[in-house]
Amino acid sequence: MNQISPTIWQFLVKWLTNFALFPPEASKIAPQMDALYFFMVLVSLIGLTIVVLLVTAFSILYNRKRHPVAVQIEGSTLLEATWTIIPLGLFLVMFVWGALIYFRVFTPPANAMNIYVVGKQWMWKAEHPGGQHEINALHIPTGRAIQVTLISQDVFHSFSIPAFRVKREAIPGRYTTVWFEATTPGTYHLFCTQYCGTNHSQMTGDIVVMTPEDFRKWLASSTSGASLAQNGERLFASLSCAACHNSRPDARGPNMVGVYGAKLPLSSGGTVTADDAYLRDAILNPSQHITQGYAPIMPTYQGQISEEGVISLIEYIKSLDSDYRIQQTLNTTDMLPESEAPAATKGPVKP
Amino acid sequence: MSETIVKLPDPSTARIPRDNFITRENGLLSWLLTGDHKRIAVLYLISITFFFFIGGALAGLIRLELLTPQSDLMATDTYNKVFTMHGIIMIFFFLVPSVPATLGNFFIPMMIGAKDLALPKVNLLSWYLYMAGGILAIVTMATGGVDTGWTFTTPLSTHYVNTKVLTTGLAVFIAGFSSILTGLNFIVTIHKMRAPGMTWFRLPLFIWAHYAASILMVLATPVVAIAIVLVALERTIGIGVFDPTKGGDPLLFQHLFWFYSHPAVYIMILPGMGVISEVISTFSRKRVFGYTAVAFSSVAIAVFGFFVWAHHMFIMGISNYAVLVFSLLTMLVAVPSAIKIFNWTFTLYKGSITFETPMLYAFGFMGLFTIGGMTGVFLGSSGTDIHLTETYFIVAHFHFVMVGGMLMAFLAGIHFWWPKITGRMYPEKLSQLAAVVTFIGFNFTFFPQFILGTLGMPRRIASYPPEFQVLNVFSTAGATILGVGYLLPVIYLIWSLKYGAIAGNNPWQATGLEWQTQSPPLTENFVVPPVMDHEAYDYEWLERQQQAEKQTEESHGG
Amino acid sequence: MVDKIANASEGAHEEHPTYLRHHFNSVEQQADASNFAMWLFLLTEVMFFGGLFTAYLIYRNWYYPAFVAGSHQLNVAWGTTNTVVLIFSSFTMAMGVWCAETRRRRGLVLSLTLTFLLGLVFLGIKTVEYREKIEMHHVPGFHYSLQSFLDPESNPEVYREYHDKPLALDMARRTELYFSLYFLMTGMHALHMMIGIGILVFMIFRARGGAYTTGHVTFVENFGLYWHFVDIVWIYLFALLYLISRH
Amino acid sequence: MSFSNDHAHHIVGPKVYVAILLALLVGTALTVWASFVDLGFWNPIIALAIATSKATLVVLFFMGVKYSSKLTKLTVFAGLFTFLVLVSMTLTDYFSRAWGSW
Repeated sequence: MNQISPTIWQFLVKWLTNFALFPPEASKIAPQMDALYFFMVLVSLIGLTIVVLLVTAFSILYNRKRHPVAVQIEGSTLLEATWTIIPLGLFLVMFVWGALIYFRVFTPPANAMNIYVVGKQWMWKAEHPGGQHEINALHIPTGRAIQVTLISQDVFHSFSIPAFRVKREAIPGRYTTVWFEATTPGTYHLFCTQYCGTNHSQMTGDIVVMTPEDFRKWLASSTSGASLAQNGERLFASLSCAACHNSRPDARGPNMVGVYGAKLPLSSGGTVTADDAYLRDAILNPSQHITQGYAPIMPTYQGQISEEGVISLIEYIKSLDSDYRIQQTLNTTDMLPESEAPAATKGPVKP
Repeated sequence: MSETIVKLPDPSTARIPRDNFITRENGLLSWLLTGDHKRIAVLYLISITFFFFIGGALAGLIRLELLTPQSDLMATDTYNKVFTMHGIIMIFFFLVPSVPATLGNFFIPMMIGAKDLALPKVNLLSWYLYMAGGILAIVTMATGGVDTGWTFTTPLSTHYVNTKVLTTGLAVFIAGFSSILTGLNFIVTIHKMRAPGMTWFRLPLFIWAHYAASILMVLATPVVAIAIVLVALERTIGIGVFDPTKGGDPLLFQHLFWFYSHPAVYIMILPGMGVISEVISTFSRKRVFGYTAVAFSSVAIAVFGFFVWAHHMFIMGISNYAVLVFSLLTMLVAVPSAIKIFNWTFTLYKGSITFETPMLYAFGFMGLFTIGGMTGVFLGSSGTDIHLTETYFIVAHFHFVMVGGMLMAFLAGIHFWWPKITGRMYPEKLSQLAAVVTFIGFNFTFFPQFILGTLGMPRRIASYPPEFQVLNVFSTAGATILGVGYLLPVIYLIWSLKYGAIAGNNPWQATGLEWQTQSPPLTENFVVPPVMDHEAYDYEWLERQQQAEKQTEESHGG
Repeated sequence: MVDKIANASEGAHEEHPTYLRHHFNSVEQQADASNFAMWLFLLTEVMFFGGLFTAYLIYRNWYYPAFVAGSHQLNVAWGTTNTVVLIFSSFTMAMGVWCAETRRRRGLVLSLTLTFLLGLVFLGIKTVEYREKIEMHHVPGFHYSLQSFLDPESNPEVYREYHDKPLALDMARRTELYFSLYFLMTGMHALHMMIGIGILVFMIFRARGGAYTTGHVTFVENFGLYWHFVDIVWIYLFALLYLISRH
Repeated sequence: MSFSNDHAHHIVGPKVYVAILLALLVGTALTVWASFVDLGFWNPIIALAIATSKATLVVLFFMGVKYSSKLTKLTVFAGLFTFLVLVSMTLTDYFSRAWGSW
């Protein structure tokens, strides 16, 4: 033992104590994913063992010394069929099993708490519904389904939490979602796994999983004062959205109350579910999905609102369950000073 | 294990034939303007080795940087350039042309009994294109490099980096054309230049594999060419096709890119599989088990290979329905590879096996490719792909397939045909050592990366959380062993050019037509144009042939 | 209609013609091989254009109004003329191949010259069309102007015909994608035309010296394949870019 | 001796070429005319159908595939097939994206 250099010894000790074959299972989906993973490892090991054993056995039995003259064998349809059908069957099992898990990871439950995460070179910005804002960190409670709605401001990023076994690309110009339910409190790695430029390596963060109680405390202590919906309301007013989107009989745009999650008839025929992605598109590329009964007069807000702004607006629209709040913003719009007025009357680009 | 099938001519009287493709003409120009497929293959071999060692040196830098958790050896943007150039050089300038352009170029005409490839000038042109692309890539690297990753992902490559995307793209574009021309040439040759009696099912499996790979080269490469053209135009004048702010879809680039780059994986591995079929048959003295199954599995891989590209994009925002379709098709393409592995295994059954270096590499290939292929299924299954993709798991997976598979096959092929190409044997003991060292080094390097990937370590990062260090140290240590394993052959193969034993026509007692002529071959390949009158891998025919030769010799002597 | 050439009537088989390269056994093998190679090359061309067609189909589906409005800016009369020109050039090229096969030197030179001239006419018309686009600022990336789409009446010629409604700003911006693809696809096509015309010049000179009328017609045949392929690409471009959004 | 031989190298005569030329011209006229008639959903389909039949004529006669070997026919088919794989499989993704998630 003494002959081994202390550095190597330390190294080995460190290795043996920290050795892990897979990351901690800290979400509900993790054990399910691991079950499939270990099934595949098992199948691979069996397959590999069969090949290695056969090769070794044949090498011993039929090496030239023992078996100087080869017996010519053309092949065997039965064997060919065996090693076509058995692997195919196993692969199909893996396909179905994998598809089921894929289905689960990307189908959030209806009651999930939604957190927005915006990726940009080179940081993650998380927006909690209550207005809590985090950079390269995400605090979440255990025992609650969390849906993360992702978007990127620039290039592709990938939101990866190995301990939860989830990963989703953050795409420029489009929302993607992933959900998970954390089970074990602790701090876990958050990585950007899609190469995104110079400081890709530094685009990491911490996922802090807390008990629901701690989480409530954390929420209270790190609030920025206004919730996302409140920020959205402010934006709704300052962009004069209510000039058209109100409940007056002569309103030029559809009313926003209760819009979220509703099926909207489109002027081009067909319907669309007003989800986050639709609302975002309706703000930035309004002419692509015109609600039936309205003229395509809404101007685009592309380049005028940041991704966070869009998120706030969506949260605001989500929160609208009565007309009262819209009326409020309408009143504030009416009371705005003259300088802000043109924005309100800008309306259509050219009738 | 001392048993060997090697039969060398009597060293006291043996000599290299005076007239062969190397000695026929002299001077640099006779090489640079040659139309001879064998000379072009040698040119390719030299240039490919050069690019391999550049790519290898870059890999060494990557491993050194990853020795410690911090980004301390080089700045992160340097690191990004290093891994980008490692990928580009290894894929476009080593793996894609490696076996086809060297061994394929040399042996396809010989195996089918032709004098040359159908289009010798095009063949030479494709080497020049390859060199032009390669030199452009190296110059780009020397004058600033590029840091997009070899995948050129938009919009990163179009709007967010200011390194030399255009020249690198041009280099890849040119190399792509070289690859198209090589594939086209092979297809025409295999269709039109076969010797009398050489029917499709008498072709060596090496030819089948190259045929399948060539189809992929011809049909898939143009799509990446247009994708690169679009990236270049997007970058220069902003056409908006891949730009989300202009309504373009950045994922479209990935569709076009992977439409080539997934089949490219098969372009790389299929010729390697062809080599393994030849080697395993020769060193177990047996016809390949299930010849037709192996032949058709090559074609099946080529055809299915076109249907699976989007499995690189499962979590990137393609539709979930598309994920299901592509995941299912991916499972189907895994089957032909399994068929091949089992057929090779059963070729050994009741064979008469010897363990020369090519056979050791072939065994290495089978083990490593099985692991590489199986881990591919992990990534093809949409569920586990979520966790494993974009991590070191995927790095380990494709290195098992590309380095463990393709490179092993390349080395097996180089050793197997070295006596034919040069007329001299390589030193057997040393090369067996090199094969074992390569195998051990390889496993040390890349196996820990599977665990790293499962633990979640992202790919393409210069710094990582400290708990990943131990496995990274293992990997780097293994890489040094692997480096030794790769340097050894270069040394002893060059040594053997002068000092190796004279090989004679057919040192391995192999059945391919290429072995029935002198080594190194004549410029015309055969003195008398061969007629194929037996099946491939017919060792009984070979024996009869040799006995007949012996008798004529004896009768002449008597 | 279809002549089958009997081999007996055409000279002796024993002598190898000078154009038979050493590694081929026979002239047929050589001709077959190069013909097959040409077809394979055309496959790569198909896939090359395939990427562009895919992009076009996707974006047309996404931004239908923008693509309709963009298409209205193209001049169908020019497009139709060009289609007819190209069809005629394909015909003259086919005649050229026939002349070569039946060893009519003057006919070959005439056909090739006509093909060459028709090719030039095509490019000339294309230039006129491009110039129109440049004047209208419809070239993506170079002071691209949305005016014709935000205010269709500003371009009375087009407006008279189609009475386009103005597009909303966000959709109008997507017309840039239409024109990107328009220039990419027609540009790639024109590039192929230019390469073809270059080769035609070379061939006309050689044909005057009787190069292709001695039996070695592979080069003319292969070039014919290339030229017809370029014609086919245009037939589809014409339908996709000019026609399908007309009504 | 040049062309000629076992698998009958056909030479297509001028009469066929003229007939094809006329057919192509008619096709062009037809497709331009059809494009100005409002057929709604059918417009692009008719335009592409006419374009395809024109292209088929060019391939079969001008390019001589009708008289060529099986190999050439197979080659043309392979190109068409891969082209369709590229277009249709890519469009699979784009069209099914509109169906929403699941």
